[in-house]
Formats: sequence, C-alpha cells, structure tokens
Amino acid sequence: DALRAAFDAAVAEDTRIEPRDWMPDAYRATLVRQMAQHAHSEIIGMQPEANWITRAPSLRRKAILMAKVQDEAGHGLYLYSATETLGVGRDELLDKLHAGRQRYSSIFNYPTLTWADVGAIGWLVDGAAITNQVPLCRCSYGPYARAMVRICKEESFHQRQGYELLLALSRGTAAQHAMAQDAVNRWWWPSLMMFGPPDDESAHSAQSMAWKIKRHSNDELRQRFVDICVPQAEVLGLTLPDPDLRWNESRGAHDYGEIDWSEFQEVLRGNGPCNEERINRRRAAHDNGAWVREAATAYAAKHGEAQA
Amino acid sequence: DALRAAFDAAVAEDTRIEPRDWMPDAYRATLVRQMAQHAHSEIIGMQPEANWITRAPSLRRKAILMAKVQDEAGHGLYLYSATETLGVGRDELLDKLHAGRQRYSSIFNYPTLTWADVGAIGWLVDGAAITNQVPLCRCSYGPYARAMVRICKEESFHQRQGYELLLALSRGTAAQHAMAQDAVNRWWWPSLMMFGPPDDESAHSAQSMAWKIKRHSNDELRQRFVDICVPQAEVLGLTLPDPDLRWNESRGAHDYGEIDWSEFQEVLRGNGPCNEERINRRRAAHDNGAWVREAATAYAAKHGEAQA
Amino acid sequence: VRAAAPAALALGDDALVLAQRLGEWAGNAPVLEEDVALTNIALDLLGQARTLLSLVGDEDELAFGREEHEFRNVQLVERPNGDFAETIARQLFFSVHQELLFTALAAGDSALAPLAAKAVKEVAYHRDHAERWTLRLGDGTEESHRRMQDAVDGLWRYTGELFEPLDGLDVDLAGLRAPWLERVTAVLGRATLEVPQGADRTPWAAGAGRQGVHTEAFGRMLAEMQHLHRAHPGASW
Amino acid sequence: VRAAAPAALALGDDALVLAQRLGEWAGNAPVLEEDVALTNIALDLLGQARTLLSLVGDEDELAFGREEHEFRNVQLVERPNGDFAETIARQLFFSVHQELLFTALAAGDSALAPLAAKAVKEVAYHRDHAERWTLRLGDGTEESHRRMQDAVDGLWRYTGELFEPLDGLDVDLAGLRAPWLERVTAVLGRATLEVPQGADRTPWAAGAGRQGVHTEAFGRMLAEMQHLHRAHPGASW
Repeated sequence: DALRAAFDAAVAEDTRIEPRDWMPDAYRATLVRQMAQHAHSEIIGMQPEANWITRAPSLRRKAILMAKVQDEAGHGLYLYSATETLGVGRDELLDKLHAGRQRYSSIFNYPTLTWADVGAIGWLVDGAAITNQVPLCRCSYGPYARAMVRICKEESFHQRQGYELLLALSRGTAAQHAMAQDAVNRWWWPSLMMFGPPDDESAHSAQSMAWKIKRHSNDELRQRFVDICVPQAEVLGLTLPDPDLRWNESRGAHDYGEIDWSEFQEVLRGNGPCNEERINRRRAAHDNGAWVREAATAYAAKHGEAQA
Repeated sequence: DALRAAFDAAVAEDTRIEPRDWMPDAYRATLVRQMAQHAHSEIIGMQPEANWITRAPSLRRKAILMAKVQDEAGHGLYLYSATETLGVGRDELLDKLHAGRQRYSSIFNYPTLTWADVGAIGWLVDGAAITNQVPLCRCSYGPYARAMVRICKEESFHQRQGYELLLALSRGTAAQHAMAQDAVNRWWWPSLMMFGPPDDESAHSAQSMAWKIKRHSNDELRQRFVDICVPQAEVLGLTLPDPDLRWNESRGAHDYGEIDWSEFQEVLRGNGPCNEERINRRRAAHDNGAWVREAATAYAAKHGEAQA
Repeated sequence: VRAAAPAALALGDDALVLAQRLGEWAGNAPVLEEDVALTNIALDLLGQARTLLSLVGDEDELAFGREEHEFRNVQLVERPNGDFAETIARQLFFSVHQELLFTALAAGDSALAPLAAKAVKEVAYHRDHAERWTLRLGDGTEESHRRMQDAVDGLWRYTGELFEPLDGLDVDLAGLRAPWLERVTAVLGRATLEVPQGADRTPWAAGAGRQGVHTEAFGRMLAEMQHLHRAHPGASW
Repeated sequence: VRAAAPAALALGDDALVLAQRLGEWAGNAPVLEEDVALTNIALDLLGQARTLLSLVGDEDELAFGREEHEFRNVQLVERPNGDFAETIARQLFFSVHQELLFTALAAGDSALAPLAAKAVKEVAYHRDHAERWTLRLGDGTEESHRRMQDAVDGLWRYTGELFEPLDGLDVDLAGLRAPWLERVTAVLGRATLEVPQGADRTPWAAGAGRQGVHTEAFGRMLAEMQHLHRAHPGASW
C-alpha cells in the first residue's frame, strides 16, 4: 500500500523516518528493543566506572571520571526520550530491565578490579561502542540518529580520556604499567565480543541492515575495531593478549585469534562475573528511590508542577 | 522483721547476699539498675573500639583488639546473667536500652577518631572502669561480685594493652606521637567524669554505700585514678591536658583542675557527639537480627533444642 | 594569597569532602535525572575544591596526603549520605550558606574573590535544586515528610559551625547566620516542615571540624578516598 | 618451608580475608552470643593467617603492603557479609573444606603439618557452629528458610575454587570435593534446604582468586584494611 511504499522509499533514499511517519510494526519493535538495550547499557554501565569515583587517585582524574559517568546518565536520558517517540515510556522499559526481560550490553557484567580498568573501558569498551555507533548516526530513524550524533561525540571524548589514562599508567612506575597491562588483558576479548556473534550466526542482522538500522555486519565492525586498536596499543606500549594477532598483507587487515564464544554465551545467560551484582544494584537504587518518586508525584499533583 | 535483720546482718558482716536470700525491694532495684547499666555499657562499648578492628595497623594489634571486643561481649553476657538471678531477663533490659529508658556509660558517646583512641580507651577508660570496679568485687551481692572478679581481671589486661599501644605510638614517629597526645587530650577529661558527679551532688551514693554495693565515694575514686595516671603519663612521655595538675605535698595527692560538668550533663542528656549513632547502631543490630532470633526460637520449638 | 590560605584550605576541604560524598550517589540515585544532577553538583564542588586547594599547595598532596585531623572542613559535609532526604537537607544547609558566603566574597577584593565570583552561579543552582527537593519531600507524601523532617532535625546541630570565624576570610561569617536562618526558615515553612528547636551546635560534636576534629564516619571516607594514591607513593596519574 | 610457601600464602590469605570480613560483625550480630562466637572464629582465623604468612615473610608487609592482585585467597572468603544467612553459608562452605584440608595436612609431614594439627580443633568448632546455624535458619521460619536457601544458592558458584590445585600442598585438593559435597549435602538436607543445581564455579568469576583475580568488593575491603598502615610508611605499631 501507499504508506508502506512511502516508508520503503524513504529508507531507500536515506530520508529519515520521523515519529509521526507510518512504519512497519516490526521496524518499530526492532528499534524499541535496540534503543532500550542501548539505554539500559548506559545506566548499568555507570556502575563499573562509578565503582572508582570515590577512589580515583588524583582530583583531575576524579573530575574526568565523574563527568564521564554523568554523561552516561545523560545518554540514558536521551535514549529513553527517543523510545518515547515510539510510544514506549521509560518506566515500562525500566520495569522490563529490572525483571530481566530486557538486556543490556554484556560487557558491563565484567568487574572493574583496578584503576586501570577505568582506562581500559574508555579505550576499548568505548572504542568498540563508537565503532558500533558511528554508523547509527545515519540510522533511518531520525530521533535515534540524532541522539547518536550527540552520544558519539561524547563517547569519542571518553575514549580519548581512557587512552590517555592508560598512557600515563603505561609510562608510569612498574606497578602502574603492570596494572595497565593487566587491565588490557582482561578487557580485550570481551571488547571484541561487543560486536555480537559472527555474521553467520547473527539473528537480526539482515533485516536490520535492510531497514538501515544497522549499516555494517558484526564481523566488519569487529575487523575495523581490531585494525584501529593495534597501532594504538603500540603507542601505548601495551600488548594485546592475542598470540595470533598479526598483519595480513593480502587482506590489508589484521588477523586475530579465535574468540571464545562459549564465554559470551555464558555471560549472556546471566553467568558472568557481575550479572547479579549489576541488576541487584540497579533494582536496589530503584526500590530505595520509590518513596522519592512518589513524593515528587504527590507534590506535583498538589501543586500542578511537572514532575521532577 | 527477721528477714530484714538477717539481710542487715549479712551486709554488716560482709557475707554475700545470694539470689534466694531475702532482700529489700530497693536493694534489688538498685542492683538491677546498676548491673543493667554496666551490661549495657559493655555492649555499647564494643562500638567505638570495633570501629577500628577493620583498620588496625598490624595483625598483632588487630588480634588484640578483636579479643578485647570479644571480652566486652562476654562481660555483657555475665552481667545480663547476673541480672537474671534477680529475675530480670536480658530481653527486657535490651528493650529498655533501645527505648532509651536505661542508660549506659556516657563515655561511649565520644568518638574514636584515630587508632590512638584505642590505646587511650584502654589506658584511661578501662583504667577508670577498673578503679570503679575493683571495689565491686567485694560488693554485697554474690553473683555481681563474682562477675566483677572475672571482669576486673580481664579489664586490667586490656588496660595494660592500651598502655602498651600508646607507649609504642609515643615512642614511634612524630606523627604517631602526635596521634597519641591528641587522643589523651580528648579522653582525659571524659575519663575523670566516669566517676560520676562530685560527692555532694551524687544522688544514690549514700544508700549504695550503706548496702555495700558501693564502697568508696566518687571523689575518692577519682582522686585514686588521677594519682595512678600521673606517673604513668610520665613514663609514656605524654602530657595530661590539665595545667592545674600538680602534686600536693600536704594532701599526699595530686590537685587537678575543675571538671566541666556542663559537658557531662549535656552528654547525659543525649547531646554527646555519638549518642544517636550508638543507640541507632544498637537498635539496627537488634532489629536486623530479629528474623535470626525468631528462626532459632522456631527451630528450638520444633526440635526441643535449648535456644541458641 | 598567603593571608587567605587558611580560609582557602577550609573552604576547599568543604567542597572536596561534599563532592566525595555526592560522588557516592552516582548510579544509585532515585531517578536518572538525579544521577545527573547530583553528579553535576559534585563536579562543581570538586572544581571549587581544586581551585581553592591549589591556592594553598599541591591539590593532590593536600587531598590524598593529609591525615584526618589535618582536614579543615565543617563536619556537616562529611556526614554520611543517608537516605535521599538526608542528602538534600545537608545540601540545603550547605548551599544556602555557600551562596551567601560567595556572594559576599565576590564583592570583596581578597584572593578568593575571583573563585567566588565564578562559583556563585553554580552554587545558586545547587541551592535551587535543594530547595525544590525540600519542597517535594516535605510537602509530598506522609513518608517523605517524615523522612525530610528527620533529616532536617538530625543535621541541625551541624549547622552552627558554618558561622564560626575563619582565619583569612574578609567576611563576617557570624553575620551570615541571620540571612541563612531566614532563607532556610522560609523554605522549610513552604515545605510544611518545622524549623528544629534544638541547638545548632554542640561544643564537641559539631563545631570542631575547623580545628581538625571530625566524626567517626570521616575516617572511613578518607580511607576509601586515599588508599590507591597512598599505595603508590610518588606515582603520577 | 620454601616449597610450601605458595600454599602457605594462599591459605594464609584465605584465613586473613575471612577474619577481616567476620571482624566487620563485631557489635552488629543478631544476638550477643554471636558477637562472641563470630569474633572468636575471626580470632582463630587471624591466628592461622599470622602463622601461615610468617612462613612466607613478614606478616604485616604481606597483609598491608600488597595490592589486590597479589592476594591469593579464594573469592569465597572475600564475599561481603550480607545478612546473617550469607555469613553462615560462607562459613559452612569454608569450614567444612578447611576441616578436611587441615585433617589431611596434619597427617602429612609438610611444613604446614604443625599449623594444621593445631588448627584442626578450632576449625571443627567453626564447622559445628556453621552447621548448627544452617539447621536453625534452614528449618526455622519461612523467612529464615528463604534467606538461607538464597545464601546457599548465591555462594555456590564460589565453592568450586576450593578444590583447585595449589602449588606447594601435599594434599590432593580435587580429592576433597567428594567428601566435602557429601558433608554439605547432609547438612543442607537436615536443614530442609536444597543443594544448588548450578555450576560450582565460573571460569572468570569464581575460580581465579588463586591467580590474583578478585571481585569488586575486595578492593574496598583492602582499602579500609590497609589505609592506616600505608598512611605511615615504615612506622612500628
């Protein structure tokens, strides 16, 4: 019909789909699922880094880390606002998160064990996120694309700060260098898993690419990320923990070792190091805050103020 | 009557009154009040010292401190058992403590701000307690007197350990010495207040002395304590914070400065630095443990086991 | 600058310690907007702290290398976060004070005037934020009213210290108490809360922070804050 | 002794870290008898830790001077106390293991045999204490049953690490798993609790403590434990 044709044409011509435009139900559902997962990842992702706010070893680093965690909360706000353009509110999505019915990025189920992990998250995890997200700035759904433009700008700032943190450690004392290397050892493989399963096992990819919600395959993005990281690791003076990593002249790209997908599946199934801690902490914050939200609602009802 | 006469004779002859003996109601009430206050002081007194268990600066000191705090819990147990010989159970007394209807020693409403406070409490607070308590080993009520024998033995052990802790600090680095001096500065006057108000203002003293529950007046005990501490402070190399403190040849005792009884009254009224923290912490431990005690009772009921 | 150093240290410690406390909320706030707001306030305070401490010496040596008794902050800012109401009450009391103080400082010509002039706008936001929440909690539900009143009552005795004289400050702190009380009273009144009747200080508990006497909770806070820095003496970060 | 050093360090760290956790209970126990009992167990463990660490080096340098990744304790012992049920479940799992291990060690002739022979009696008491409470909580009220089952389930994945091989130990740790499981199963059964069906380890979370990989909570525990010592380098106490 005409609506479907207009939608298809808009996608084909790279015109943005906007909230009031007609869109297929499956397109809407896919977007909501992906944006919710992204929003949840931002707010769960505050935890591993906030773990070091109180212990940051210099005031400058403490300020940078606080600003970063604050940005993540802000990203969560943009993204929940973007889902609202599709008629799905934040409260509903949070309930699903707390009930374990919606996911967040598995990477946040790994622990931050040392200060260097803050750097490794910035360099590798934010780096991987950016590699995933930059194409989303051209995503077919307007509000999501615009949110991603702002988010990517801030993420790339975080990524540089993480890199610089690691550089300071790598060039610091022997203990600091070892701390940095240890962090990279622990975060490298989980970061590669952030791009999702190999292309031949990826469930939603083909339809998402047709809809221009997704623009590149998992393996393409993963390769791009590896090729970016290798020279950066050299400058850092840190070793990526993969004996099979080497330049492949013929492909014009780096070969890398096999990823342990069984670990990925375990973390997805809830058996990662911190799955329980993360979701319990989130639920606790929400439950402990219930009386505050109720007070704000009651006050607004009495005084006609928009809720806080 | 005959019972009264037998009681009076026993007190006069320094024979112990035992639980099944007849005793005046006021004697019983005075004993219960004093023993309960003493028991409460032991368990509240665990808090300021337990505050440093997790932070003790050497394993040896950590072990000594743990053992001391454990002893205090044990003293609480003896003393609540002793009140039970007078028909008043621990649960009832704890309820009164938690409701603010029975007191504990005001000294525990001061904070332990540094590691040296652990030493100052041992030397001064335990020292004052012993000076108060040694005469209680000859108290007219048998179970109380016997509990005090055991308690005094352990307290004097604690007192020596506290002294030795301060000595190590005083002879340590400049920062350690300063820490020790600061602790003594903060604990000296409150320790002197532990003997209670001056004799001419002491409400219960006369009757208690007649009953041989009490054997010396507040001011006598306070003087004894000052005379013990002055030479010990010299050996420690620490100064007692009282410019009026000096040997009085004619009295054969030390003169000391005026005590700020308004502070004492304020702490008694609940306005000390830690009154709220101490009682809130105690209530929280009790409330958080309610389900555990209920479980033990339920299990005992099912299995006929004596309650834990 | 030298003349102002004791004041810069004390005010810097106030800001640092409160920033540290507020930083504990990150990821734990009752609503996402408050994760943003509380962290934002913490960041402002941390910025103030860095400027102030740098007037006195090396900011990191001062923050991470001092013992408890060398800190000069008021005890109010070191009080544990407690529930959200306690955090808001602490923030209200402190921010109203800081806005008055920085406004006065900004009008003077001491070494602290530039910092105060810059910070006064952010502090006005902190105060506004605390006021709004005081209203919502005080005049919200029965539970929130009770919690907010408990928080105000519990922290009241830590407020008097804010007005004790401070070396190196060309502002009459005692003179700020009347306008402070007037503003706090107005907000509490609108929030249907009682102004506490108890003392606003006690000689040993609250009121000694400026002389380096703190509360038991402060030592644990510093242990967490300083441990990593102290574990690597001389390292750069 | 040198051959046994890696094992002495690991077992010493187990005892030290669990003592530190139990020490957090002092003054907070649900009943006064448990203030005594938990502190008593903590003291026994601290004594074991001191003996074991002294076989390796200076006990205080080891306890207060190492970074997190240098500790070799199993992750089980560093888990936060949680509620009383979690503390009891942790203690049951650990004490049953320790009793089996020390019994085996005491029968051998390694450098750890004397410590094990001395400690085995106190460990039997720890195990007995944990068993009694497991029974009371499991077979007490509905609430205590639920809490105890949650605790057992939640800690189960930290138990497998107890049976991983340890350098310098002349005991087949893997061989202790069967008797351990038998005893734990018996106690849980009597307590009307289910033996958890989930994995008793996960490759990255629980099972890496012996290689120096710990959990987020451990860093905060060490910060508190080490701060004062580190704040006064070289001082004697």
